[in-house]
This record gives sequence, C-alpha cells and structure tokens, in this order.
Amino acid sequence: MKFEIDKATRDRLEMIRERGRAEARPIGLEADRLGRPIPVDDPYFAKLIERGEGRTRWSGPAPKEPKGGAGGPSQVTVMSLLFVEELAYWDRGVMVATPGVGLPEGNVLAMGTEEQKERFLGPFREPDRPRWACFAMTEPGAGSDAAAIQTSARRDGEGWVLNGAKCFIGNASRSDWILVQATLDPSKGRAAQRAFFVEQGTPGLGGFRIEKKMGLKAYESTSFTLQDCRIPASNLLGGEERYEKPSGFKSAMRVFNAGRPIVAANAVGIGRAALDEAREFAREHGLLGDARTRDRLERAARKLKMARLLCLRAGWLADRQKPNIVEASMSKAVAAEIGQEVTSLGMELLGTVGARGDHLIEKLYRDVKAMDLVEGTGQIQRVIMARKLVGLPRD
Amino acid sequence: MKFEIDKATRDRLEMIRERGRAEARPIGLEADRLGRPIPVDDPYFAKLIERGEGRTRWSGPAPKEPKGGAGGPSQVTVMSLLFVEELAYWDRGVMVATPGVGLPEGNVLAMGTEEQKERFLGPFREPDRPRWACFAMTEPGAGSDAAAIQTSARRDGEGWVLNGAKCFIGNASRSDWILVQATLDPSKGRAAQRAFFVEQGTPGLGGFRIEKKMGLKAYESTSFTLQDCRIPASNLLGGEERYEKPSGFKSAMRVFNAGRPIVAANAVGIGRAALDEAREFAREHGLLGDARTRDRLERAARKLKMARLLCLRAGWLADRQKPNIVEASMSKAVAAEIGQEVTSLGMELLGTVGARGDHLIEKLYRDVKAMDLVEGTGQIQRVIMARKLVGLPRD
Amino acid sequence: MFDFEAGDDLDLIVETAKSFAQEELLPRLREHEAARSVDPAIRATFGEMGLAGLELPESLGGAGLGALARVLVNEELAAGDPGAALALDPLGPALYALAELGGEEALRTFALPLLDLDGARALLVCDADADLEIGEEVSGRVPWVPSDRADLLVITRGDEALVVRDGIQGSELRGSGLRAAGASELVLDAAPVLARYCDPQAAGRARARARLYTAALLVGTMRQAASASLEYALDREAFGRPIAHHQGLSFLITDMRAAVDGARLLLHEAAWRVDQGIACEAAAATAFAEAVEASTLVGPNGVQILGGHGFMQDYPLEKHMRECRALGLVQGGIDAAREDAGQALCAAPSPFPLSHVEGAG
Amino acid sequence: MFDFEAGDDLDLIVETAKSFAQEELLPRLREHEAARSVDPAIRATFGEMGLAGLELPESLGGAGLGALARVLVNEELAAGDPGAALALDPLGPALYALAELGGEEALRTFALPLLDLDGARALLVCDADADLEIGEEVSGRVPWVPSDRADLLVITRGDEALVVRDGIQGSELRGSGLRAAGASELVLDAAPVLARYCDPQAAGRARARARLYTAALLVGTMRQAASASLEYALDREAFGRPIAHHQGLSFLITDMRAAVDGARLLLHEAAWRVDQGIACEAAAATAFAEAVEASTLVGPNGVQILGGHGFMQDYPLEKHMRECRALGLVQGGIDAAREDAGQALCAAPSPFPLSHVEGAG
Repeated sequence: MKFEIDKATRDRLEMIRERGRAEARPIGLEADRLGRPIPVDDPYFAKLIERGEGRTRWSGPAPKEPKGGAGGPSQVTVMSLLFVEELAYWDRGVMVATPGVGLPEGNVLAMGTEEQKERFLGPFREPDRPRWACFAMTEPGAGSDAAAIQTSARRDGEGWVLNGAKCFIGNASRSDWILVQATLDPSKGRAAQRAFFVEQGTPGLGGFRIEKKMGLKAYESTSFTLQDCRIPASNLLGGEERYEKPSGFKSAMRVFNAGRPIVAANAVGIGRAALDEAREFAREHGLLGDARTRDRLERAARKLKMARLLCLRAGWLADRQKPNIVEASMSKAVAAEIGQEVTSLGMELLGTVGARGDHLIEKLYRDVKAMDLVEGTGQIQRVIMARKLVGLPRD
Repeated sequence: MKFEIDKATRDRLEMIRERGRAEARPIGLEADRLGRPIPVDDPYFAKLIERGEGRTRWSGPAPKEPKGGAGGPSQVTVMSLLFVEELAYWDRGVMVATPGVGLPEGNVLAMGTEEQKERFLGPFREPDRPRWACFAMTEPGAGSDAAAIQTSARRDGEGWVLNGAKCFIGNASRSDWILVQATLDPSKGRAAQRAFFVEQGTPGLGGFRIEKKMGLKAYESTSFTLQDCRIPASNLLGGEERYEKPSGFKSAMRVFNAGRPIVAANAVGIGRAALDEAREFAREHGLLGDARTRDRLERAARKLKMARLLCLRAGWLADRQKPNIVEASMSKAVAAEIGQEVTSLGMELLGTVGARGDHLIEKLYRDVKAMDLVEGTGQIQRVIMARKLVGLPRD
Repeated sequence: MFDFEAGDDLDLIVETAKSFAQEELLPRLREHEAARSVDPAIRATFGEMGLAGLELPESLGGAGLGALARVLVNEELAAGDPGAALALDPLGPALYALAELGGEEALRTFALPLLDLDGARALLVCDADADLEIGEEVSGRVPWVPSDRADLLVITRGDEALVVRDGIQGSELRGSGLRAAGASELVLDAAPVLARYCDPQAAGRARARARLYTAALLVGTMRQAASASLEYALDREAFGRPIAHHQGLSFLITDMRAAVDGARLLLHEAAWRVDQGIACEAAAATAFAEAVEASTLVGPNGVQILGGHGFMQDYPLEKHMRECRALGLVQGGIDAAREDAGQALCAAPSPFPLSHVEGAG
Repeated sequence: MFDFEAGDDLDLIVETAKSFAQEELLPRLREHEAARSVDPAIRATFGEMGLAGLELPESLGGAGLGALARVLVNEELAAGDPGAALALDPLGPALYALAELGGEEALRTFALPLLDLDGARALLVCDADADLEIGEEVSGRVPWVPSDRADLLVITRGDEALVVRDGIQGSELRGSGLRAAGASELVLDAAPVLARYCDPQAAGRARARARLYTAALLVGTMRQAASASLEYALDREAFGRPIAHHQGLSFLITDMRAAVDGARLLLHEAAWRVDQGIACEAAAATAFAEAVEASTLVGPNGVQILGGHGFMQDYPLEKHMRECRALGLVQGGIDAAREDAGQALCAAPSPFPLSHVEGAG
C-alpha cells in the first residue's frame, strides 16, 4: 500500500493553490455577490487562455503513447481527483466556468471518430480565445433516470433531426458545440440513446435560459430547447459503424466510473475549505479551547479524510480499469453528505456571522449541496451500490 | 394542550418506582447474571399474586361501565404508556415475566365470546397461583411479514387441527393457554388467518425450547411446535359467527394501534434508566464538568423526552379512537433507535467499566435492542408510515 | 392529563394565521425576498388581523395570549415565509425581555410607541451573538440582525436586559436568508442605555420565550420544506413510478416527518410550560436545540428530494434550506441551548424527571 | 503515488490468517466464548503459523513485520472471533509500549519469556482506563482486562510506560464481550515497578500502534457483522422477495458497507504511516475514532437486519454487536482519541493538510 504524492504532483497542487488563492477564490466570491456567471469576456478567461489553459488533452492525430508505460499503470484519474479537489477548494464554480472542452472530452476521446476529434477538439488545441463545450444529458422531466430522456433523434435523409429540451447544462449558451444525448426510441431505454454534436448557431437550437441557482453562481447552468434541429450525419458521436455491433461501449462503461469520484472530490475540496475557514474563525475568536469546537472540527477533518480516501480508491481502481462501480458510488454518496455536514457545522460555528451572507463558509454551504444532486443523488448512488452488492432488482 | 399527570397516576407511578427499585431491578439483574428466566416457582411471583397483581382486566360477565364517562374520553392507553415506561425503567424483562394474561388480553376482550372470556380469562380474575397466557404469532420463517405465517388450521369434524411452529413467544412454556395465530390458507394472507386457544397439555403441542437471547433474560422467549394438535371448535377466538361477515375487525384494527407505542414506551423507559445511571456515573467520577459529557447527556435526555411525547401522542390518539397509524409507527421507530443510542452512549461514558459485563447500563444496552425488533423493525415501521404518507405500494 | 389539541379558541387563531400565510405570504415569497420587505397591502391585512399584539397584555390593547398561541401562529406564518413573519412582527422576541424584566411599564414606554410607527421593528440582541462593550453606554458591533431598520434594541446579557434606541447605525447586508425581513449589521457608537433591568428568573423566562419564538419559526419552515418536497415526490416520476414510491426515498420522507413532529411536540410542551408559569427554561432550550438539529436534516433534504431542481430558485426548497440554517444561529445557536439544557440536567435530582411527568401536577 | 493493494507478500500472510480465522475460529465462536479460551489444538495451530511474533524484530526471532501486516492480520482474525484474536496473541498491544519505549532490551527481558509460556498474556493498561496510584510501586484497580490471566502488565501514562509483573490479583468477570479472551478485574497491591520508560515521541507511537491494533479488530468484527447480515438478507424472504431486495433495507446495507470501507481505509493509511516512520499519532487516533463510530452503526444494525433472530444467540450477530461495543472502550475510548486528533488539528498549519497529501512525499 502507498499513500503518497510525488513531487511533480505536489508542485502542481501548489500552483493550483497559489492561483486559487489569488484568482479563483476572489472571482468566485465576486460572482456569488453579483449573483451571475462570470461573463464570457471576463479578462480572467483571456488570461487563462494566454497562459495555455483551457486546452484539450487530445494530442492530435498522431499515434498516442501506449497507456501505462514504464511507470506502471496510469494514475490519471487519481491525479484528476487531487487536482479537482484542490480546484474545488478554491472555487468549484470558477472551476466549472473555466474554458475548455469540459465534460464531453472523455466521451469524444473514447468514442469519437478521428474526423470528429479533429473537428470538435481541434479548435481546443491552441485556442485563439476562450472556448467552451458541454455535454447535455439532463432534461426537465428526467433527472437521475437517464433511461427516461425524451429528446428525440429522427433520421432525415442523410442527417438527423433533434427535438427536445435540456436543463442544468453547464456553459451551454457559451459553448462552441453541445454534445446532446438523444434517443431513437424512448421506449427502448439506454440502448436506443445516441450522442450528437450540435454546433452553436444551428437553427432550432435556442431558448437559452440561465437558471437561478442557490449557489455555484460563477458558471452558467442553462436550459435550452431543440426544435427540429437538423444536423449532419457526421455529427453522430462515433459514427454509424459504432452502433452496428451493439453495446460494446455500454458494457465497458459499466465496469468502472470516474465521473462520480470526481464529483465526490469536489465535495471534499469544498468541505476542506469550510473546515479551514471554520478553524481560522475559531482560532481568531478564541474558541479552540472549547471541547465542543474541537470535537466538531475533529469530526469534520476525520470524515473529509475518509471521503478523500474513498474517492482515491475509486479513482485508483478506475486507473487500473478494475470494476469500481460500488466504490465510485460510495465515494460520491459519502463525500457529498460529508461536505454538506461540514459546511453546516461551519455555519454553526460562525453563529450570526454566518447569517450575514458575506462569509465564505456561507457560500460554501450553498455551493456544496449540488454535489449531492449532480451525477445522481445520494439515493441513486445507493441504488447503484445495492444493485451490485445485493442484486437489487431494477423494480 | 396539556402535558400533566394527575395525582392518582403520579401516585401509582411512585408505587411502581418503589417496587421497581426494591424488587424488579434486583431480580432482573439476577436473572441476567444467571442467564435464565425467572423460575415459575420464584417467590417473587407468588408475592405478586398475593398482593393482587397478575389479574385480568376483565371484570366478569356483568355489563361493563360505558367507556369514558364524566371525565371525557378514556386515557387508558396513555396511562398504560406511562406505567409501562416506568416498569421498563426498572426492568423490562421482569415486566414481561410478570404473571397475567399479557399480550392476548386485548384480543380476547375485543373479539372473544362471553363463554371464552369466562373460560380463559376467568381463572385470571382471582388467580390461586401465578398464571400466564401468551399470544403466538411469530414463526421461524415469518417475522415482520405477518401475512406469510404458515401454521395451518384445518377443519376436522367439529374441531380444528393445527400444525406448525412458532418462535420468540414470551412465557409460552408456562402459559395456561396460548392464543395461536394460524391460517386456513397460506395463499390468502391475513384474511384467512384465525386465532385459536390452545391449552397447555393439549396433545401435539410441544417441543418447547427456551431461546438464548442477548438480553431480556428474565422472561422466557420460547419456540414450540404444533403437530396435529386437535382443539375443539369452541377454541376459535370469537367463534364461527364472527367470520361470517368478513373483515369487520380487520378494518377497525387498521385505524389505530396501541401495541407499537407500548413497545416504544419500553424503549423510552430503558433509555431513561441508562441516562440516569450514566449521569450518576459521571457525577461520581467528576465528569459533569466536561462539556462533552454534558452534551452527551443533554442529547440523550432531549431525544428521550421527544420519543416519550411521540408515544404519548400516539396513545392519546388511540384513546380517542382516532387514526394513529403513522404516529404509532413513528413513536416506535424513533424510540427504539433512541433507546439504542442512549444505552450505547452510556457504555461510552462508562469506558472499560462497561466492558466488565456487570453494570446496569451494559445490561440495558443488550436489552433495548429488542425494542427495535419486536412488533416490526424500524424498517417495517417506516414502510407502514410510508404507505400512509405517500401511498407506498405493497410492492 | 394529556391533550395534544390546541382547543377551539386557539384553532381559530391558528386557522386565520394559516390562511393568511398560505394565501398572502407563500405565493409571494420570492417577491418579498427580492424587495427585502413585505408588500404594504399585505402588511395592512396583517395589521387588521390583530396578530401583532398577540402576546401584549389586554390592558395594553393586546390579545393577552400566551406562548402556545405564539408558537402555533409563528409555525403557520413561517410555513408561508419566515422572513415575512419576522418583518410583520414589530416587537418580535424583543417583547419578552421587555415584558418579563421590565414589566408593563417597560412595554408602555418602549413597545407601544412602535406599534403606531409603520414598519417599526424592535430587535432582540443576545450579548453572545455580538461584540459589544456595555457600560452606561453601549458601543460595538452586532454582526447581523434580520432587519433593515432598528427602532429599538433590547440587549440581553446574562440576567440583564438593556434598552437602546439612539446611536445605532445600520448598514445593509445581503443576508444568508430571511431577506424579506431585511438584514443589517449594526454599529453602536456610545448608544445611551435608556433602561436597564436585572432579574435572574425573569431573564430565564425571557430567554425561554425568545428561544420558542425562533424554534416555532424553524418548525414552521421545516414543516413546509417537508410538505413541499413530499408533494414533489408524489408528482415526479422516475423509473416508472412517483419517486415517493421508491422505498429508499420514502424512508427519507418518513424520517423528515418524524423530525418535524418530534421537534414540534417539544416546542408545544415547552410553550405550555411557559403558559403554566412553571419551570420552562430547560424545556425551551431543549425545544430550540431539537428544532435546530431537525432543521439541519429537513432543510437540506427538502432540496435533496427535488434533485437538481431543488438547487434552483424556481422552487422554494433552496430558500427553506437557507432559512432553516439562518434561524438556527441566533441566541448563541444550538450550542448555547444545549449548554443551558445540559447544565439543568446535571443539576436536576435523580432519577431525572423527563420534565412533564413529574412537573405540574 | 497511491496503491490500495497490500502486495503479494502481505497478501500471502493475510490469506493464511483468513483461512485460519474462517476455518478454525468462526465455526467455534460460541464454544470459545463459553470456555473463555481458545481450544488448545487451535492454539497450537496458530503457534505453528508464526503469527504470534509478527511484529517482533527478526533479531528476536520474530517476523519483523510492521503495522500494516498487523492490522491486516487482526482484521482477518477478528472476522473469525475478536476474543480469540486477543487470546491467541501473547503480547497484544503491550508489545508497542515495550518496543517503542523500552526497545529491544525491554522486549528481550519482558516479552520473550512470555512466548515460551503456554497461554501467557501481556496486557496493556492505559492509565485513563484504571484507578491506579503510581509511585515506586503500583496500587489500585484495573476495572477490566480482556484476559483471565495477567503475566505481565504494561501501564501507560502520558509519556511513560511502566512494567509490572508481581502483586497482581485477578478476579474473573463475565465480560460484556470478547469472552474467548477471558475477562478480569485486576487489583494491584504495591506491585513493584520492574521498569519505567519515558519518551514523549516513543509514547506517541506506542499509543498510535495500540489504537491501530484495536481499530483493526473493530474493522474485522464489523466487516464480519456486515457480511453475515448481508448473507442473511439475501437468504431470508419477506413480502415475496429476499429482504435485501427491499430498497429501504438495501440502503442500510450499502451504508454499513460504506462505514466499514471508510474506517478501513483510514486504518490502512495510518498503519502505512507507522511503517513509514512518519507522523502517525493523529492519523491513528482518527482511524480509531472512526472505527469506533462506524462500529456503533454496523454492530447493532447487523442484529437489526436479522430482526428477532438477531437477538438470539443462534446467530453470531448479537455477539458481534457486543464485541464492537466492548472493543471501542479501551485506551480512553473514542473521546480520548478525538481529543488527541482534535488537538493535533488545532495545532496544525493552515491550510490544514488532510495528512497524506502533504505528508510523506
């Protein structure tokens, strides 16, 4: 066993920390105060692009290095977890607002044709300006029940016609393209679902509405509609051929999951920020001599450490391509609850200072709740675990 | 609103308290130490009989006083809750071991024919010796799922033949008679169930085995079998006629429930005993100055008081014959968990003294768990509540 | 013995408060939140209902009702909007320190004038929640009050209550919740103490009543969070049935219900004790502590049941969650209440009376 | 970076311990409980496996393994029977105070002789758990040790460790759990102190290792409680399906699993720190606290899942519940651990390192 972080990773964490302190946190607090997403033309984004952030991991059409070379199996997920946790420590909202391909990058890398990678990831290799992309799964009528989505994709000559509505989609209105999950037949569940690239400006894509949220105001969560939105055949993720031998990807997907531990790491990061702030507040106010306060902080630190280990274990399994469904869901179910608990305890410690609405912990209390909602609520995570652990029937 | 106890009731509680301190608690501790039920011929039981305890509430064939006369609606359930809580405070096991009709009394009073009352309750009016009776529902293969019981009752000429096995039946081997729940047809659920008086010594009734329990050792929990056990027709509770117009009783039963609040009150009583002991221990060991200890005790007292109010509310509704299914199950789900928590905190306070196995709190820790198991686990209580609150389907 | 019903007289008042809250406050909760105040027409309606003087003695033109009436009314108002409930009550819990420690004279001098001043607010400030130097004058900072004005300040410190009116400078804050009542930081600069009362027993009762006032707002808010999320859960379908019909979620719903009911019973019992004139401090501290604890379960889980929608301001659940948390922070918060109840517990005779059983006979 | 696997060498040892525990201990747990000791034949088998000297230096004939080996082995043994695990280990956590504070010399003098004495037991007594007067001699009472004999007593107090062998009078107790190891009260009457060591850092490490020793037994016990009750839940039917297939109960099962896994990861990380020779005290205190807390969830709920059967000694769940509770009481229990971890937290730099991230690089 081993629980250590190498020098290079620690250095990178240190860099995130410095930039987080200097940039992300103040910008996040400002966005929260103003109650609006960071504008597209905010100088912060331009600065990120200038210093080479917001780029795709896609290294171009050249043949990739084989995975996990001399240094043993890749630890890419584990490293992401560490970085994401630190980014969320400073501001989770700002992190999500950061330009880049974002969520769909993994899907495109895993399933996209070479032509699609070039077309959709290419502009993100050395972007001339802040660029975003996004993945649109959630619908107003189907949250956790991914099989129930209603956005339809209909063949029409050479192309496709999409109809439906999506909601809670991060960065949607500013995205170059949206990877839209749609179904060929709503009665057939996930097997009939496909993902389509819909470029910004495509006729029929519209009705963008930036939602008002309790927290995480630095990035836009947006609903939009697709009305007879016509797209070329080449915009089907993976291309036609992919779906001729069915469910190859699907079964691979089910073995391990990296998305849920990532959300969990977000919760840990937010919780850690609340813990640090609470401890500083207690120190400044002479409360550390009180056993109640110490117990409260101890519990917070203990549970956060536990949640982090659960995340890292799930990520480590993913890196080894080992089954981690139970572990991934467990990390998310546990971390999200702990994040909530720690920020709530932080509020208690602040007392009426927390009620002012201008303390970081108060913002974190509002921010962290989302970690128990996105990528499946804690209840859904338990269902997923129970299916694996006890074979809970699908109903 | 009103939250007070009249003088007469307080006096009776005081009597229970004195006797509990002098008799029930030492006897209960002794039984626990010896790991066996209080023997049938224990002088304690004879003494109870002598001073007029262990008698039936049945006042004989004379017409009963109308319920709830001048003083408004009856508070019989509320009073039972108070008494039971106090009895359980001193020793729940001893309380159950106490001679008397016990559990089936309510059923017989509510459903029995006059002849049955005379025959089965009569000997309990002024008993010559300690006498017990019991109600046998639970089976090895059907715990909370009462509809699933398998003990069969088959018509045979004028009488009935019973076959099956029961378990966890309090006082069974020493009972004059056992009211056995059996089914005419296991496929038909509760509608096909009937209760039968089976007298001790009836051929076919046997295989008594006193179970080894974690706690509550003062009374016997017994399993037994019925093998072609033949009983007369007159032993069907309520007589044949009762079942000609179907389910009248059943629907009445469903409106309110007193059994679950009673179990809940037991848990509150046990929890209170643990709280008092823990507080005394803390006082003696100079721990009351520690904020952690105070918080722990405060939490215990608060939750117990809350649980007690939940019990009393459920009982008060039952006394008014108002629907209380949600409230009854709530009181039990909450109280049982709190009882468990309080005894566990008590153990924590004792430290290694708790590990000795000779402290009252340690016994209470083992005793109280049963309160979350009998009359339906906390999970079953939630199912019952959810059926009422959200119409949770029966599957 | 026991009676868990409020009785016809109280029921009538509660029903009035409930209709008002459900019809006037609930539909406008976002409006009032944004405006940091309650619509004047609604203020007027409320004024006509006579609920402002609920606990004022009849001799002073009030309804002369007690703690039970107050907590029941506050529950209903908070189920509509706890911020509005505060905004609409000119005296709020400041009444208790005045009435218990200063008596009718104090009420006449300090409370009555406010009733004639449209939108006036008396505020209670607990010393533990502020950073004040108290002598002949008071200077210092009150980090937060749920109001955009402070027409009168009643400061409690231990067994003392002080009245301050001038020399108070307020500056608006965003507020984490309860914005319909406003939110300010107050700076006191040598604010003259107009009156100073000291009475340990009266201070204890005042503290108890103030805690119950807030606990009732908490219970009302979480009751509403529980019922609104329950309604959603019955309406919303996933995996082929209403989400409430998934057993796992239904257990959460039952647990939220139990949390609300338990806190509510403790609240009612403590209020009954206040009205009986018997020992009520520990009971009120207990009720407050439980209400806060329950609200940290119910508030966030109201959001949880709605999933992503819960996070959005299109639904009121996020507001309930924020307001539950904010309400629990006053008067030293849950820790001060637990400390008070714990101290009482440690001092009580053995066996420890679970209050009502051995209480008033 | 990270590695969550024990590695082949350790796996082999763990596998051995596991087979032994599952085949020899688990089937006889009631037998050993009643006998207050482990069957001699099984003791012999265990002796041959060489697990008794697991952490003794190779120079003293031990296997020279570290904390990680110990916690993994203890988990497995406790999954069989935590009482038997204690009974089979002649040195138990007393080893740590001797080794860390007294070094090889102390081990040679006090520990080695016990290894040749069949059934001998060295016991660790934490001052906080006892009522002792300590001077040149030790007098007083140790309320409980999980043993029917005391061949050597190592008493820890703050930064000190004292060794006592004579003048100890034991009297048997029933014990609330762990009866396979025995249970006694010890009375010390002017027991001569044979050796006295003092070293703050070494004492801290000894405390950490002792906490991990017990935490591992807790994790093993609750892992077994979780898996035994899970098995039952898959087997037992109610309302037409295995009870595990009722979503409400399945959530409890997943929560129990998470509690076990979380405690286990904290345990492994802390043990790894011990073996790395880096700061481990706060991590061990944290792991112990979490193991205790998790066990108060998992122990009772193992019983809960079995319903009425859980309360009966026909099933082992009631034993697991009792033993979880008993194990959590040693070394000052959870409060002392939380205090230690809390103090470390308050003293740590800001931002607070969640230990491993900024720890050994």
